[in-house]
Amino acid sequence: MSPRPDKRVGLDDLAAAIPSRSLLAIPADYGGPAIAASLALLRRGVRDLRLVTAPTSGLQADLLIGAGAVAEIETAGVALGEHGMAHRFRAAISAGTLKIKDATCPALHAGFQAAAKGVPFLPLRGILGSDLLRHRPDWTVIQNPLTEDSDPIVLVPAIHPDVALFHAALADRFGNVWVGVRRELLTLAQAARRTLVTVEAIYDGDLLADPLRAAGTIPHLYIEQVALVPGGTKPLAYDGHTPADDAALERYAEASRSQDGFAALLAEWLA
Amino acid sequence: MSPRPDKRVGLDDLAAAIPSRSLLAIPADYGGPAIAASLALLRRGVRDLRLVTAPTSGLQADLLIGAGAVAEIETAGVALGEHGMAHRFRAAISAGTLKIKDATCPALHAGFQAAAKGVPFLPLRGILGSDLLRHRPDWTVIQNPLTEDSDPIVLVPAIHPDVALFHAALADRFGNVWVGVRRELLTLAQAARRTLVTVEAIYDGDLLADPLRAAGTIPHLYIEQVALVPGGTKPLAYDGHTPADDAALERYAEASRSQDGFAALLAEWLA
Amino acid sequence: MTGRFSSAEFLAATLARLLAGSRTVAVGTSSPIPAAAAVLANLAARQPMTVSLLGSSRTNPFTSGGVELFDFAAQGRLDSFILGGGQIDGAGNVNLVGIGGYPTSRVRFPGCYGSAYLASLVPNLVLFREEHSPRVLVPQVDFISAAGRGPTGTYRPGGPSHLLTGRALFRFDHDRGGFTLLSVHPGETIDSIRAETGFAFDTDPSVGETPPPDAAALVLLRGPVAAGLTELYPNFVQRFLKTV
Amino acid sequence: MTGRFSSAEFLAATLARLLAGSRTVAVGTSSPIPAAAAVLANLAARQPMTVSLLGSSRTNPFTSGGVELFDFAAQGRLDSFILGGGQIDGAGNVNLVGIGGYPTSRVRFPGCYGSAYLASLVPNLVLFREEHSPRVLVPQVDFISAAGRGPTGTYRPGGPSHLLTGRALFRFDHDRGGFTLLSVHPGETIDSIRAETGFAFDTDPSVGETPPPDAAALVLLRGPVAAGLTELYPNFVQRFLKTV
Repeated sequence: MSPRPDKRVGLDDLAAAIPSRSLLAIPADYGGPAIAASLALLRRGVRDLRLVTAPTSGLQADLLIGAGAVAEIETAGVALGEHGMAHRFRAAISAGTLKIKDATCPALHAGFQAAAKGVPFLPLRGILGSDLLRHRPDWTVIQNPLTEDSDPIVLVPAIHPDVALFHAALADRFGNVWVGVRRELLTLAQAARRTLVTVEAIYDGDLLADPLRAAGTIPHLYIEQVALVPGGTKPLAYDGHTPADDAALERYAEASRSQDGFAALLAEWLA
Repeated sequence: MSPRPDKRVGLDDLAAAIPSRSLLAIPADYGGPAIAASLALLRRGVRDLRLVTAPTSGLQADLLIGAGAVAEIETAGVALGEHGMAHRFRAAISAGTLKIKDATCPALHAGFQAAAKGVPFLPLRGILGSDLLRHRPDWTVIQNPLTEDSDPIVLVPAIHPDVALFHAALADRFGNVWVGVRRELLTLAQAARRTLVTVEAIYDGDLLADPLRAAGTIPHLYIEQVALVPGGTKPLAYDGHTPADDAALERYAEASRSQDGFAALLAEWLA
Repeated sequence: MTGRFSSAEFLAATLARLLAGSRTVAVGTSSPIPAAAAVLANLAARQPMTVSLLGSSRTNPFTSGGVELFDFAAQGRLDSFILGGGQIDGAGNVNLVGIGGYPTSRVRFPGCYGSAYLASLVPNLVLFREEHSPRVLVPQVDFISAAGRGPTGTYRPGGPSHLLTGRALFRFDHDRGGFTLLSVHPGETIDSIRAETGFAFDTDPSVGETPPPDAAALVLLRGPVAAGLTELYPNFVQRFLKTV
Repeated sequence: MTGRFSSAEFLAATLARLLAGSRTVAVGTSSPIPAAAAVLANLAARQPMTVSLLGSSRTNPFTSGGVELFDFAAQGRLDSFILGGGQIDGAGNVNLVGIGGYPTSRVRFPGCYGSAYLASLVPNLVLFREEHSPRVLVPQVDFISAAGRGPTGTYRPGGPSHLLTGRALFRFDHDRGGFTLLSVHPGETIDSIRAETGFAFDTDPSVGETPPPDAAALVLLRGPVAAGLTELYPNFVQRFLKTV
């Protein structure tokens, strides 16, 4: 039998595998954000990341932006949910130090799906009339070639992240990763050139061998590394595993109103 | 709480819900073909079906065609697997009594996905150079609008079946249907106006409430009826539930070489 | 609007009435009052209704990941969506991006989320913003995230149906491309609404007072709705619903 | 080709050698010898290899339904695919649709399956047909299901690499758009191949005899390969692999 490599690594090794300047795809704050890995990335001094969110972010993007590690972001939205605005994101945009490519959720999904399907673009309904189109020259409006009637439609180009990074419930040592109904993570893994995952637990066996688990599993084909990091989304919640640390999130929301407050809190979190 | 209708019906009621002339989507023979429901359809004398296969068929299409219930088929292939050619399919095409729209597997998947995504078409790589394009005026080749280089690409129009019919492992009474990794069935259900499913067993509970099962479940939103039909794919196999009845399949392969042989066997199967 | 019920309860109950008759309702993230309204509408519905709260694991019927809600909407299967806005103008345009220049907005909002897409596709798009002031309800938004009306000759089965604020309820007229005042909340008048609204609007001849939540709605809001929202909005439930 | 091993074993072992070095291999339905070859290649590989047998639940790493293999191929992630054909011509075109007219073919084949797509996208597309006769290997196919070469100026990272039949092994030359005879199976000669081939082909200067399966391959074929194929091809395993 051809050898099946063991894809488990430590958290620092995983963080070391994400170069500066990567086009880095991350999930929404509610969909498995790899916060521990993001802090590890900051510890090793990553710079000039180009973030693309699937399809939004919150604490994770704000942290990386506040730390000065992000040159550019493509996103449908960044906010802290119940804890309000993402101040470092907002400040960096207003200051012009963060390049923003505003998007809308389904366009990001379409971009990742186009990459996953190996096609150069996907068409998308809606959006016509939005100012997004004026600022996204890469989104192309064509007349629907399949009808004689007037029917302009938006084409969204494929998004090929250099790296996708997220947190999931389970992985086996072969790199199969169980994400359940969070299938946007599967699409991300298919779209990205390389995919790195932190997980709550290692499954002792082959996730693809169990039909019940296989249905929610990203095949190892798309996964380069997995690191065991229980609580890897803290202080954010991870459904069924980690409750939100509301005190820490509230403290972040307050401290990050200023760059100094943010820097002090970040130093604490990185220690 | 808003009422949650019980979507369970009997097999005959399910068959009665598929009108003649429907554009009827069916899965591959290995992906949950509803053979018992197909026989029930024939018993009630359905006519002029337009079949579309997701993406191929075998015994199921051959049966319906041999019985004279099919006017037209769109498919990437019809054959009986280890049991050889599908004779009624072949004879009907050679005789000109069955209209054929030849396709290729990914184009059918793309057509269903386009419908599921609510877009008029999806682009698809490959196919250029195939004679399929000469016979599919509905497949449109355009220059990729996102590049200056020569890059013709095929656009496949959305396929909106009137009805999708298939067999699955489990359903609950709300109409949630567990299909595991056979996600082409989920796409079919999303693409079709109405979806009817036969199942091996009824799950006592809500499939969406269990994260492990939810990952492989078609939400009730897309399902109109479910009928409990254990062994509903017989004589075809249903993985983990029903082994193939090779003797019956071999007999079918032999008998169906002639229309008379087919008719005699069908009468037996319908009795 | 104090005393027997909170402002959040009043608004959630009013929004819930605008969702009546929907088969499917979805609510975005960071939207506690709309989420409460959707769960309430579902509990009160006599026809089958399905509610999806974005970001929720429990109140979410979708199993194909984040894209499914949007695909579902484009198929015409999503009847209602509740959309907030940093600015809303008299043409039904919504701004979720920022004020003062682009991209380096003076005041930056979170971003468009699904609005640019859903606003064209969802037949019953309910706009909701608690703050009702000339700062929010402007003559013209600085950035059109979601357009009230699309360019002519485009596929557009959806669009705004109503606008609910902390002071009043408006209907959106697609043909005219503008709002009509339907009712004012307790303590407000047509004149007070006009003074606090930065855009021109029509007034319905039968304009009256927005009715308060009935007792049944309050019981549901404080019991099962509160319980259902605790996953996503624990702080909101604690602070704004008079949980029992 | 009789005696120590069956023809099916010989062909499976030969095909398996053409898959060596692939990271990912897929095989379509109704393809027992290619399936045996892929499983054998995987068992013999020294680098990680993943095999997908279409229609199989067990030998199949995909979890997104039938579309995933095709998406995977379009991404450039699928290295090898084995494709059969009702007719194959000297330009590498494959016909899986029918002979004599279209659509009312005199002899109708099953259909194109994924061939029209995969043939353009898979770098190592191995054509396989056991019957080697002028009836199958024709000057020009009646219907091009899968094109040997595409129109110029098209995106086409893949195409045929080899053609294996029951009599010989050919290499496909993309620039020239034709086949070159690499080796003849035991009992055949260049002349006997020429007599049974309906299209013109070049002959490699070092043309020799196709080597037989080695002992290790036969052990694998009759043990774990046979076991692995029983799900999809129980009859084939019983009849054509000398299972132990």
